Amino acid sequence: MDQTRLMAILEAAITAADKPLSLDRLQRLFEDEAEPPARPDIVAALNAIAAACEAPERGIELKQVASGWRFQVKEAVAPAISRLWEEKPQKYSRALLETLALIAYRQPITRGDIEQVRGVAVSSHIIKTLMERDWIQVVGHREVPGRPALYATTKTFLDYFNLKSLDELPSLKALADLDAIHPELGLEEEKTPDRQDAERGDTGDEKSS
Amino acid sequence: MDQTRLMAILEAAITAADKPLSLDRLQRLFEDEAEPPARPDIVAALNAIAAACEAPERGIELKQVASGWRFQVKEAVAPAISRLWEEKPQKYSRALLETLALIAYRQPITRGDIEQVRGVAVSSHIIKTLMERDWIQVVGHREVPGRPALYATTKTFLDYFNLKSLDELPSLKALADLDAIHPELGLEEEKTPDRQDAERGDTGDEKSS
Amino acid sequence: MQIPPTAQEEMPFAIVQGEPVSAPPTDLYIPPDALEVILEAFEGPLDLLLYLIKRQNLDILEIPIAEVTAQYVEYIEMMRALRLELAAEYLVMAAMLAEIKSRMLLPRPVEDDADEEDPRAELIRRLQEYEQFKQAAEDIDALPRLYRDTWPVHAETPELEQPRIEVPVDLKDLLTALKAVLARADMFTSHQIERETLSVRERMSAVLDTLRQHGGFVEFTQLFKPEEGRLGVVVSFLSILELLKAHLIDLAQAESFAPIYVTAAGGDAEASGAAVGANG
Repeated sequence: MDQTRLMAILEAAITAADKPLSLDRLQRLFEDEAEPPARPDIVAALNAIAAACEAPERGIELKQVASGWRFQVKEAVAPAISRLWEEKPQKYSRALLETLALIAYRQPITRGDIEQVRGVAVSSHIIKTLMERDWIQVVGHREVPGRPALYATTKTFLDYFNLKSLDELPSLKALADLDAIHPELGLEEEKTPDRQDAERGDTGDEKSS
Repeated sequence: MDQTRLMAILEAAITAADKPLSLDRLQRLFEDEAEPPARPDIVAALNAIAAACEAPERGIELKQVASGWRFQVKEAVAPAISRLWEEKPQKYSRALLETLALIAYRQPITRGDIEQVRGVAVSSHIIKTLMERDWIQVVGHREVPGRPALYATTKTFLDYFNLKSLDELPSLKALADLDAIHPELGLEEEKTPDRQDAERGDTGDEKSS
Repeated sequence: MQIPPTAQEEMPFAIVQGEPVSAPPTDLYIPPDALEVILEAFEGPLDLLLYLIKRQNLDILEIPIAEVTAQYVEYIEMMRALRLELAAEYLVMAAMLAEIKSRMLLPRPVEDDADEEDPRAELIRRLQEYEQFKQAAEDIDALPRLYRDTWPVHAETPELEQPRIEVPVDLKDLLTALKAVLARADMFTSHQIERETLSVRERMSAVLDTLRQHGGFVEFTQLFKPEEGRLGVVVSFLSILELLKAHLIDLAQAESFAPIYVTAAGGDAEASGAAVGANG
């Protein structure tokens, strides 16, 4: 199969699908072909499509998010077409966003952990909203009395926020090195950023090549 | 507004909308612009987009339908992506296999006959599936109230199971001996579902080869 | 709800009677309306504390505990005076601040210096951590988001013939199914099945199929294929007898020695039956 036809099929498939399509899924489109394209051919064709979308007269772009490839409206054009929709995009409360941030950066995390950092109770409503949006999920329970649920973010969350993996989350603001400034404070506790890095290293497995 | 940007906005709007967009609707996108494009400009931009889609590496085309403009998959590419909506073949239920077996061995047979032997109703879905598969056909009607259809197997059925004629179906006596001959097959009915699961797991992926 | 200042004082943190309030008066007199707005905007005691510290352009690392505590307590008192719903966490924080303040006042024995933490350390750590995630929440909010900054796009698909899903079936599966169903029903005994050879059953289906294809009306002899030989003819004949017995077909003959017609029983054959003129 030549790249021209490969590009046409990929473009058609990705726009026609109602979800992002993974490379595996795309490859399976060609299962019955006499000469199915190899994975690198598909990736090359995807890149060619993405490059073609960069032309200024194009209004959409090919984007890789956590669960695969999708076409989406270019950000530069978004304001111009936002009036297509009557409803204003939903605004999320700070409480919800802070809870979401803690789950995203510190996953897996219990509600108690979140409350400890935020200093206030996390309302059930927020957890419910995040679950209903399929942004977070329960991935286990901590084996302590009460067996609190451990929350983690989902692929839907990454897709929604245009991310390929947790690696792409904005890095946490570095904490001031207390020891250097105030050695007398004696804050030898482990530093949060390091722990974050280690944790996130595990989850960020879908790096683009 | 130059045509380049106009094209980008139109492409984004039409692909992002969930319905075809009329020219009126498209024009209203530019209401707030300092220099809104005139209707002929919009039409010209739409034509330019449509022309760009004609390139062989493009898989979608801009099409004017009754209620407006929309992008759709090119006919030439559609068959290649139809697999997107293809569900993985599910294994057939035991109810379906039993129905098929009864039709094969007791044809011509009515649904009522099958239900009498199986002791449960035969769903229309099963009959429909078997008809679609072209394994069974209606060969007549029994002259009793309701004139129920009489089902029989087809040539396709024989071909699929590599039989020259129904004579070649194993006799029920052979069936009785099946366990004795192949105890390792585990043909006891309780184990059937497991075995089928295992087999299906294999066959489901065989297609790719 | 007003969004509280993100970094410094530049942003108004409240609008009171149409006027932006960029900082509460330093004497801590705050109009009750404004206070309510402010409080609603705080996400908790840490958020309020952070605000009090930032408002004075101070670094978290250098909290003037006495001053901050005094301000914090004043806020709390005002909230209570206004009978605003006050989360218990605010009171806990007030107590914690008071404790830190009192510990700061105590002289620290020199020899214990290594072990004794600065009483502010835990508070600083929590404030820093909270600030970190407060920022992270803003960062996440700023990420380009579906249905706000971008939209997934979609193209229609022309009507497609859905590929038929061909589920593989093994003959063994079929046999197993049959065995199972027979085990549940003794309607069929194996000797019955063996007596009725399948070829007769098959031919019964074939006869009905032929009838159907010919509009429910076919000449008797057409159902026989001499090339099948004697056995074939016998099988066809048996199947016709079986079908007759089951009232699935009728035979019709206009007069003696006239051709015999086979018709589908009942409705299907009405037209053809009339054409023949009589029913046998």
